[in-house]
Amino acid sequence: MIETATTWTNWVPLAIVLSSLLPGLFIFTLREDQVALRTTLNLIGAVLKLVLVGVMLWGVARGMEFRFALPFLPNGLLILKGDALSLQFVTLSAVLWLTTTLYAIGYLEGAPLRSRFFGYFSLCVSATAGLALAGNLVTFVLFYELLTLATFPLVVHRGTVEALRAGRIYLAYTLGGGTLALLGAVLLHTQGGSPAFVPGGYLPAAGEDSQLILTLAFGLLIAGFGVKAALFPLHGWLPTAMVAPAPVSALLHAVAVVKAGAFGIVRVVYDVYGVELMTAMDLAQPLLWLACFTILYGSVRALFQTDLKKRLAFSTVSQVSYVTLGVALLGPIGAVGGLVHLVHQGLMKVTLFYCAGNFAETLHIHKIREMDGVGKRMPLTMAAFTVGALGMIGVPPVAGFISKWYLGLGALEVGADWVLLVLVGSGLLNALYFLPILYRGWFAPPPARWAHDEKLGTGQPGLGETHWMLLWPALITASLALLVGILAGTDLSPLNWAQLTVNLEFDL
Amino acid sequence: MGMTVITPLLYWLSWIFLLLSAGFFIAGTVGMLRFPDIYSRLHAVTKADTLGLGLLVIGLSLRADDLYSVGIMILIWLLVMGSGATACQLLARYGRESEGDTEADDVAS
Amino acid sequence: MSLHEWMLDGTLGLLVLILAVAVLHVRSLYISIVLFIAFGLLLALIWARLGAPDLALAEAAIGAGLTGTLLLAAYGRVSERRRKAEEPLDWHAGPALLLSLIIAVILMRAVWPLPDLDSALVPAVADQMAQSGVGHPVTAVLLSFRAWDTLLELLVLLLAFMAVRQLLPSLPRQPEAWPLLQAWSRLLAPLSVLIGGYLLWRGSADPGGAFQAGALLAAGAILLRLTGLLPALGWHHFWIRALILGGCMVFLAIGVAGYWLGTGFLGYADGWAGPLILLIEVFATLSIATTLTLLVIGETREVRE
Amino acid sequence: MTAALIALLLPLFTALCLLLLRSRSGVLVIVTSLLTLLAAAWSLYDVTVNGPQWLELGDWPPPLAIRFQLQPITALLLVFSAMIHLLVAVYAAGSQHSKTRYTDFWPLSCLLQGSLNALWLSGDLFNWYVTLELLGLAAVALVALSGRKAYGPALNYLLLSLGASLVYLLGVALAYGRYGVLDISLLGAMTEADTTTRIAWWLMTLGLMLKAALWPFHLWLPRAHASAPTAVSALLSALVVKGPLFILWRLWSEGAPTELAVEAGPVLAVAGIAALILGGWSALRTPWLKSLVAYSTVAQLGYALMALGLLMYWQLPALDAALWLFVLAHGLAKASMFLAAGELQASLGSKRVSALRGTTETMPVAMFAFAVAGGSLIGLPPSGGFLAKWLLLEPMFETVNHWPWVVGILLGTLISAGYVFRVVALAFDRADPVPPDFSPDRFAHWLALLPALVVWGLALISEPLIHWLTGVPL
Amino acid sequence: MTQVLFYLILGVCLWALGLYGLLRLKESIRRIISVNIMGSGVFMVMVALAARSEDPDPVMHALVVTGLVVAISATAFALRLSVADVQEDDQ
Repeated sequence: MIETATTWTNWVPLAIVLSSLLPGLFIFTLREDQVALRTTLNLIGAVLKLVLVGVMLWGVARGMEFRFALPFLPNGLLILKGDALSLQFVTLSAVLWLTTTLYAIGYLEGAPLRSRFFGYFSLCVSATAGLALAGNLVTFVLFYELLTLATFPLVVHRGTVEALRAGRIYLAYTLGGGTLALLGAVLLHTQGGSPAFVPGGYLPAAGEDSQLILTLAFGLLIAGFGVKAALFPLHGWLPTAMVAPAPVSALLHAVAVVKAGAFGIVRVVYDVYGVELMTAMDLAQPLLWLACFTILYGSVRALFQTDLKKRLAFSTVSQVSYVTLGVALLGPIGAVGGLVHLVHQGLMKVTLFYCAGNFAETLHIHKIREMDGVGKRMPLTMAAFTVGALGMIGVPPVAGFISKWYLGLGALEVGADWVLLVLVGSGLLNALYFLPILYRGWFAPPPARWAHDEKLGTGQPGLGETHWMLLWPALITASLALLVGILAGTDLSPLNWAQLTVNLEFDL
Repeated sequence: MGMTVITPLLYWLSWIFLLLSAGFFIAGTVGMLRFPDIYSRLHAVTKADTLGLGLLVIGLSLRADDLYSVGIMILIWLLVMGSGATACQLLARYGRESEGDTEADDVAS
Repeated sequence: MSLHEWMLDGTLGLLVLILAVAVLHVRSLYISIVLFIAFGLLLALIWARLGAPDLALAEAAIGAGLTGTLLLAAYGRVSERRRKAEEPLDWHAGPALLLSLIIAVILMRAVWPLPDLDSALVPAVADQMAQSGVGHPVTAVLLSFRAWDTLLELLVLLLAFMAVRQLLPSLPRQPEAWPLLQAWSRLLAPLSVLIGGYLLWRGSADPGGAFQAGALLAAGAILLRLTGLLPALGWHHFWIRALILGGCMVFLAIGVAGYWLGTGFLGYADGWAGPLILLIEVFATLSIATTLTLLVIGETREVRE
Repeated sequence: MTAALIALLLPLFTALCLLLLRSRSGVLVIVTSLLTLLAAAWSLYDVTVNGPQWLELGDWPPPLAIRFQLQPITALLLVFSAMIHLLVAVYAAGSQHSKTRYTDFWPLSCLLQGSLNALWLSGDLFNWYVTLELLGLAAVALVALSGRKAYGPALNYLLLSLGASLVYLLGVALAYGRYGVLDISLLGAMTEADTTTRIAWWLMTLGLMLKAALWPFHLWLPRAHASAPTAVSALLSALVVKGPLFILWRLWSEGAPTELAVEAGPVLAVAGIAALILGGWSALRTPWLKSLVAYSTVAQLGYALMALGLLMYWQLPALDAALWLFVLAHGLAKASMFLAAGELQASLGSKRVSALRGTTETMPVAMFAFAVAGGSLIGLPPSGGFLAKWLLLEPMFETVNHWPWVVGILLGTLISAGYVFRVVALAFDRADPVPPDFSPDRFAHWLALLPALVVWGLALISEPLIHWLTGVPL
Repeated sequence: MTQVLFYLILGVCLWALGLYGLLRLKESIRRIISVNIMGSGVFMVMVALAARSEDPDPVMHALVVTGLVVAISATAFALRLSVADVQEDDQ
């Protein structure tokens, strides 16, 4: 069954996936009132996963090989492998899962059906971890579809009519996408089986007859993953899925779903087709145009949103396309920009959602016009929100600036100058829809008395402005975003890690 | 048995009987179709057909090569006669009851 | 084919076809049932004409006799309202008629080349007859060569009976039997047992066998039961259950014993074929007789608990 | 071969003993079906070790005798039907809501399993006719168990099934008339494509399609399955409709000449796609829960029919694995779905799908079973359904001009996703959940979940499974 | 046009008639009768096939006997089912 001598390194990837799956399944069986047990289980799972990821980081740096394989389909194995690219994504999801779990515990205090919520929550994260560690296209599609199944109950968690409508739309998009991705995977499988991902792509050179099939497969895969990466025509589900509770939208937008789509596109471009084949068949051009159009379209739509979470949703639509943009440039520097943005956007966007959740929970603020003078009442949350927002716009020293900088350089290096214009334009648009919020938050006069003030913490501005479990995650991720920006040069930063991966991809 | 020796005579004799039996069968059927009520029809069917069958048995036994099959045919004839009579009685009784005759005279008490 | 053979076959065939069409198209249900019984009897004649005495026996006993009784019994229970609202097949059912005509023509084309072909099984049966332990080829096929079919068929009969057990047939008013009928049935019953036994015994050498004998015995039993001479045969009596299940059980036991002794599943040891087949036939006949009787006239008390 | 024979005869003996002793104890049936499962597993091991085996009944030479044939696929089907029968027997004995406890369900279900095992093993055309009759009668008797409301649909099912058997029998008669042999493998060597053979094969195919409720002849299935008791509809959907499909496969892959098979392939494949789409469409629109599940059977059989059609059209034995994986995965998933649906319907006391609002709160396990089984029907990885769909898709991509079949599968997947998630989404609705009438039966819910989990685990044992189905080691 | 062919065609016609009746009729007892007619059609085809060789083919006869028993049991069940279906309406 499992070939080669099974050293402990073979079991680590499986352990990472199981570290959130097993607690999740156990949590399903817990009764509602077993809060302490559930919280400890959640936290143990999160910390364990973080430790295992640390071990793998340390191991890969030492050059050890982490590979777990299981026979699944005729010459299509189920492979979980820890390579440079997957580690970036799995580290991000491990860190953010810890903070989001903390946040969700605080957010859902006293809410019904928490066992079910946390059960599906951990299933969703194990699907993301599996997706990140997937060693070949078959495993990737498998975890891609499992992710859909795990996130659907979260989106419809509240059970209201709009939640169900959003759930149905979400399903229609993601199941359709999943089937397209499956068809693409089968198409490629018939070409040469499903060998493991190889930096630089494993597909043979495009012969005459297989030209059509490879392009068709590329189109199917990009369409399939594009649904979750919210590329232009397929992004419809993202704004409607805002009906879900805050931790879910944070999870969806920053940690799991959207990143899965973008990561899928990165895998397909780099590890399935490889840069030479892409340039030979010049598949990247349409992808580049689509990414640019989505960036602009997302920002423009965000402008017109009055609801805070809807605006953040459309900003995600545009931000994720940066990753696709970086990848589609096919240049090494652009690739670094795209990969590193994968991490940066995750940190910044999750901070923004935490803060939006805090505002909604403590002061019942949903609309942007209700945010006048919130800085006075909740200064720390507003500060975190500002860091996230500035990062989004691309203001140094927050992380966002670095990825945009590298994307710009990448565009110049490849000679696609018009992409620079798009980047600048989108930066402007980001400013147009984030700055008014910041202005309202800090400088607008606060209302005489807040309509509803839940007084979760001590009710006084400062460390007790809201429930500590809601405040601290926002602060942690905001500071992380700042640290990553400032310490970009050191070798521990995601930028360096992205550079390392790209060196492998382009074998510089 | 001696039957096969004088076949031409018996052969023609059996033809006569067979034709007679066919005639009686046809008479019975015509009677059943034409007669007005159930009793006369029953009468026609049972009487004519049993006689026709008897003649048929005689005709065939003249041709039969051994006594064994003649014996079987006679047993069949007896059986048909018995069941024909019983069936005729039953149908007549059913006819009488469905007409709603009041005095059920000869029913066993 | 000589002329007079043509006349016989022609009349038989035409009669059967006309009867079949009449059965489907006549207005009243009662007349269509009666015509169907006549159709069954004519079929028996045709089987005899085509050189299949076993089938003629079976068709007359089972096809015309028992099916006719079942139909009349069902007709008797069908409520007045249903009988009034009979609507025959309307003649002008254009498209469906056309479709079945087309199907018939297609099938005729398929059937056309068949008469001058022959079957590989006929010589195979001939040269295997010696070991089959039975004289009559049809019985040999039924109980030696294709014994598994016969066993499954006994199971089908048993299954039909078990299925009928689930339904709740009502209790029709049992008419008080008329003395002359009782006298006649007292005469007929032993006769049917005698002829049934004869058919069963001769089955190994001449046309006859378990099914025909079983049907005859069932007819005798039904007559006795209807005229009240036989008490209700309840399913709760162990011997009734033993009788009904006996056929299948013995057959299976002998089959398994054959496999265990090494002569193959449902195979008989060389010396033992004749007596074993007779044993199976006896039990099968009793089982078929009881099952058919209870199928035709079994009432709620008898059929269920 | 002995093990397969034990697996065949054990249920028959149990049924006879149950009737003789007039006992209605479920435990006896559960024990014997467990033994049958062990015997079937042993026969599977036996056939994997020393290859296919034949058993001439009564040791008569081949053209005369009926031959039992034990192939890996037959042994696998023996195991599959024994497993489903064991599961349904345990459900019928254990569940509070099962109405079949004090009826003849026990001997009838044993007879059903016996006749199905006889069908898997046999290779003789007329023997298949008798086993089909046995199967049909047992199925109708089981449907009629649930009282008066089932008599109408049961009678309609019986009459159509009898008609179909006679259509099949005429085909057999023509085939026998033309070739003089009844054994399918002997026929395979002799058949050549002339009008009589073509008509005979098409008659047999039409008869079997009606009995297997394949697309154009499926109208009797929803009414019969919806009115049957839960345990029975699970048995019917998972097992009974598969018997005729097995014969259809043997007829066309073994018996028919290649020209005939290539000519008939596309017709069956198109019927498969039509079944997928139309069956799915009526499942989407029906208001009743059980007829939704029944229509989904019609739709899922479309997949198998399509696999069969393409198998014949491209003469590609690799598609056998796809066909039989669909059948196995559908059987397990449908058994779990029907048990779950039956439990939901019995606890909520209403037949309608709209009554399922909020069941994820009131009956989470039953709804989870329904959703997981639905997942396999859609073909989400890593379920058995996904594996089968993958194997079906693979040969389709050899050349680009096979794209219509791929579009068919795509539509089929989306529609099946439609009717499964129609129910699942409803279950998450917490606006005004319908409270269950009385305490839901925990044991039956977990039992319904079991086959669903098995079908999802099917993919993990895919290597031996595919080896058994195609005989080629992975 | 030999005797066998004549009966083969007759059998096919009966079969088609029975099928036509089964699909067209609505009243259950008539549908059961048409199924029986269809069955006798098939049996006639089989018996005619058996009569091709001078001593008739025993396998076919055995099959028809089996078919007859199957037909009678199915008819008995169908009739009881149709009666039970109707009767319950009245009470």
